Amino acid sequence: MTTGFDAERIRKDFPVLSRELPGGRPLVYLDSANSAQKPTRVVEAMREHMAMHYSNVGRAMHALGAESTEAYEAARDKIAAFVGAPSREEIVFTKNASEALNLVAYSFGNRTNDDPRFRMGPGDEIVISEMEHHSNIVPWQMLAQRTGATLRWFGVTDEGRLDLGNLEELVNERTKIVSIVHQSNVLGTVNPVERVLARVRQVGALMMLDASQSVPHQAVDVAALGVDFLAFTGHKVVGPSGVGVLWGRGELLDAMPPFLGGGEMIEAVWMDRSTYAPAPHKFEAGTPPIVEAVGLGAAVDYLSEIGLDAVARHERELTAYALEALADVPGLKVVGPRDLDMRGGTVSFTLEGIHPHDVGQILDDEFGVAVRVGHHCARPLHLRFGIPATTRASFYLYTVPAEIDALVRGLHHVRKVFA
Amino acid sequence: MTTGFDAERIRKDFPVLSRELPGGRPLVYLDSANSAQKPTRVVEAMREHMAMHYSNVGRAMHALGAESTEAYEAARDKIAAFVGAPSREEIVFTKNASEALNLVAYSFGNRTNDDPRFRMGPGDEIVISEMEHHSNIVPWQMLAQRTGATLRWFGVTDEGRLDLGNLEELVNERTKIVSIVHQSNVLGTVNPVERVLARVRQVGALMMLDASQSVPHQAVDVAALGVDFLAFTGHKVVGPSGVGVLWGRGELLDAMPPFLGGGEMIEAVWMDRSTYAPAPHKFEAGTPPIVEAVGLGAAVDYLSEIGLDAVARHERELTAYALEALADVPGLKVVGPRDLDMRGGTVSFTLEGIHPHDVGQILDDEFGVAVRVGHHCARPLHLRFGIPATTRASFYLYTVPAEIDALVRGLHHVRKVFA
Amino acid sequence: MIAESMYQELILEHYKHPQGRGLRDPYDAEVHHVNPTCGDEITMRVKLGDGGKVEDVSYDGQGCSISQAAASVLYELTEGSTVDETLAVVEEFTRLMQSRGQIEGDEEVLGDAVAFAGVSKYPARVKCALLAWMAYKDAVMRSSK
Amino acid sequence: MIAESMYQELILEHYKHPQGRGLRDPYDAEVHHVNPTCGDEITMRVKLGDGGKVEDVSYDGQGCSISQAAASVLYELTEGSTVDETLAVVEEFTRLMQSRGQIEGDEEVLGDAVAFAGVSKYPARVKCALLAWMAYKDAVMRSSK
Ligand SMILES: Cc1ncc(COP(=O)(O)O)c(C=O)c1O
Ligand SMILES: Cc1ncc(COP(=O)(O)O)c(C=O)c1O
Repeated sequence: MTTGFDAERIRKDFPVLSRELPGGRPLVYLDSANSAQKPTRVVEAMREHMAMHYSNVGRAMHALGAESTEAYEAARDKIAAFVGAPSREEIVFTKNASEALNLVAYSFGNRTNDDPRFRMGPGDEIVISEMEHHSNIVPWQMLAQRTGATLRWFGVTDEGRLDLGNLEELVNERTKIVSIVHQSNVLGTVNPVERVLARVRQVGALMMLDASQSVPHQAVDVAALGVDFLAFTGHKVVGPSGVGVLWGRGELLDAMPPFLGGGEMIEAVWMDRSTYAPAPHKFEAGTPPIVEAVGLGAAVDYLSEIGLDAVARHERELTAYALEALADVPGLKVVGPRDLDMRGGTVSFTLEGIHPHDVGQILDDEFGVAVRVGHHCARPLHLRFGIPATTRASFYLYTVPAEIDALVRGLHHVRKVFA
Repeated sequence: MTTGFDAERIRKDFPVLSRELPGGRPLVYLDSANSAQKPTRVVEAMREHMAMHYSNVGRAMHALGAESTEAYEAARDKIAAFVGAPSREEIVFTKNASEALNLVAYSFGNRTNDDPRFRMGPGDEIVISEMEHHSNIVPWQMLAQRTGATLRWFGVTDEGRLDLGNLEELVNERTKIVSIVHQSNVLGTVNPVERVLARVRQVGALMMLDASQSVPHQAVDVAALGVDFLAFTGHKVVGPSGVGVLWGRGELLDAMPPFLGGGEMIEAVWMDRSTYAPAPHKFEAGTPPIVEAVGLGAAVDYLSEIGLDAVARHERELTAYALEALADVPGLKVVGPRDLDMRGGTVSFTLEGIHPHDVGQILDDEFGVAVRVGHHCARPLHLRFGIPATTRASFYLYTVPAEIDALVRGLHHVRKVFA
Repeated sequence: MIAESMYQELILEHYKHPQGRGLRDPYDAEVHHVNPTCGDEITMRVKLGDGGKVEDVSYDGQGCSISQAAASVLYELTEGSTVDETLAVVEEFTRLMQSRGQIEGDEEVLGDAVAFAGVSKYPARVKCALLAWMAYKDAVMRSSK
Repeated sequence: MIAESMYQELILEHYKHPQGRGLRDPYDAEVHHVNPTCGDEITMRVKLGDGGKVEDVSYDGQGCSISQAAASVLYELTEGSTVDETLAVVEEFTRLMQSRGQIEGDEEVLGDAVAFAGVSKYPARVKCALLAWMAYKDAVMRSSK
């Protein structure tokens, strides 16, 4: 199989991919949905900034301060362009996607804020889905508990699709916000944003997308999507850890109360009260992830040059190849869509009678194949399918078919061990 | 003047210090209280980890996952040892000091938690001081506004010391928490923790220290200090941006509600409820600042090898030298202690008739001297002294007396320009 | 080829043919332990007799070969022993598991459980091996005899 | 020696000898603007007359040489002008300030204010230069004549 995409050349940009693991094993990294590897360009951008141009941003007026501020704010420009944000002021740097989701959740039911869109109390409803990552479940559970609001959720069909059967009933006049995942980190399913959004607009609620697994793998344009908030995380888009992004509509960011208080998010402070800076700074308390934003900027530059459409095509071919190859492993059952329609390059499965932990351990120990095993921070989804855990293989721009072959070989061996 | 400390050798560890600024200016970096420069060791530890050992932590069971988890958790061990934490489980990685302060503030008045120590409502009092950084003011203001509690504060004396004149009245039976800065980022003042803490214990309140400016400059031992919470930030201890630390007493961390919800902070999740992991993970939602923690670990290793006591001695000599040299500049007035007793190497001042912005700009443009000008995120303190802004020079282990000479020369020139 | 040290034949045997599995009456205490990071679960019942004898340990659970085999090995070790004897074994087993591959474990004390020595090199799996053993310790504590 | 381009003699002159400073009556609108990042403040009053004339601009404030000199230069430019004329100057001045040193500014339109061209290279100082000018624009908007 050839994907018409020079993944071999791309692999050279990621030094770890040519590493040998202890015991002389090669590295077969099929865990990019967990976190992506970093190209040299990102690593070097950070190294260079830290070694030669570093200083705090915003508050410093000297030469290094100007260099650092310019690099940090230039990263904001790059991210804004990358996700099609109408304004750079709509890009808030957080520490990860989880903080972005919590930031929005904490905006509701704050008694110091009287914007009706962000009121939350008994009788109000929050809608998520059964296929959410814990980071898009727990913040809303905590919000419901703090405010007395009701948390509700979309079910998931046997095929691993969002169950929209009760859309009209579920999203109703009481709904304040709907927050769902754009692409599932377990099933690979890409959700039909448009259909849900149409209903959200009918009832006058807000809509947030957890795009942690879509922004790395397809061209995402927030304006075209039309939602109100979108979160993603740096480390999954070949960027560094320690940085995430919240995009929000400007008028909503303006209407929201601040979340974390501190330096840089204020306009003026007296002992007994403060006024706040306009977004995005209102939501960036304290020293931001400066070097990390610079790294993230380099990451989206890198991805943009290759082109997200090309990445998506490559992953689609890999997924087709993988679904076919895995179908040949006896006892293997894919959890999630088995066709390529509206799905990304993440394939989770069970192997009859063998616990995923044992699968993962043997794949790693004997073949250097790195997959993720467990519930992948989506325990409710696994409960839905009545399984405690799955084994997940996930692909990215640097994945090659030979790695899928190695996975399949490994799985055959695993079956032998436990026969 | 010689400090008996090989700062020249240390300077070689910081590549930026031998950089030439545009226009051929040398760099005279006197802005370490804002953010410290990074030694090669830190930069390289991060580069090496990102390029060759990176993966997500905790959840991954493969070889890279084990390497990354081990490096991340080893950083926790290093930080715990560095600040004398009785247990590594008491070290929570945050994104910066501001998040650590907000985390504690958000623990109060959460209606899902019924521990009486963290109840907060009308009639309850929070005590801070007039010399706090905005990051130790705004979170408490927001808490008071959310809960109806009262925010109160220690005054500051004309000499720039904490005014303990009304300690008994200010800290009383209604007080739930006292949160003050250990070393002021403007005045350089080191506060008498023991005296305040004794009163805090009498009334059964909790005490938090903002140690953002002390941990970089003196040996800090949380057990010896005896407080309940302590926050500091990575980028000021020659570590990277994007990581901070909250230390808290184990039993308090256990009693606190979670702050950010998401992956990694849970024990088990159902759609309608969750149970949470024990601290520190309870407070580390989502993918943590992995590479940043690794960098911070390298930073405290570096500082420990040099020795914080040696660093403190060096800074003390620099401060003595600076206070004397600055006294010769006509019209210059130091804001803060003019003696060396209980003060660190941060010297803020005004220059009669000349706005700090103009001072800073000319120092930078003509001499490459990087100082900070403005209110340094401590506007209330400046209001207290009736000044809108100051110029601040701050020293660190890599500062040499010649840099203070350059500052003084620069100040004489500034006076000439505005004569 | 590192795995061989972990998936010992004896562990695979216990996994494929677990001893004493299934919840039985009567019992003095029942506990349910979960390893939240991987979802492994165990329900364990303990029935103590006179003179500190362990009369029955019964369990049910789901999880990986390590966690399930560990329960089976534990069952065999408790058969016909006293509480004090078994707690000494639990202690030695815990020490072995937390050794990060640094110690071999005392076969005199551990018996078959020494086969888990290889697991201690894998921090992520140590909890699997300990799940049943910690549940047992907990259950014994709660059986106030 | 970069500073020379910023601290023009003319700017220093206006700073040392501000024109039109001090708040005066009568006025149609008064605004108070603050630059939160540096604490520079300005209070500005505007009195408009018939035919769109600017009758008086009075101000008081504190801040750096750039912000104070900018207010003084603004005062001079508004003397005897119409609202429309001055707003055109404000627009050109804003354009110059946001140019990051890329344009020189139209001296025909700007008059003395062209001396601030060097400031545009310093993003942190652009707000200082604009403070009084933005306050003026705001005050004019509020004087609904
Ligand atoms: C005394 C003090 N507290 C808190 C902070 C906030 O630290 P950070 O900006 O890293 O959150 C700082 C530094 O800016 C500080 O000097
Ligand atoms: C779908 C989804 N949402 C949210 C997250 C959380 O991202 P982070 O851990 O960077 O906060 C992840 C990744 O872990 C994810 O896959």
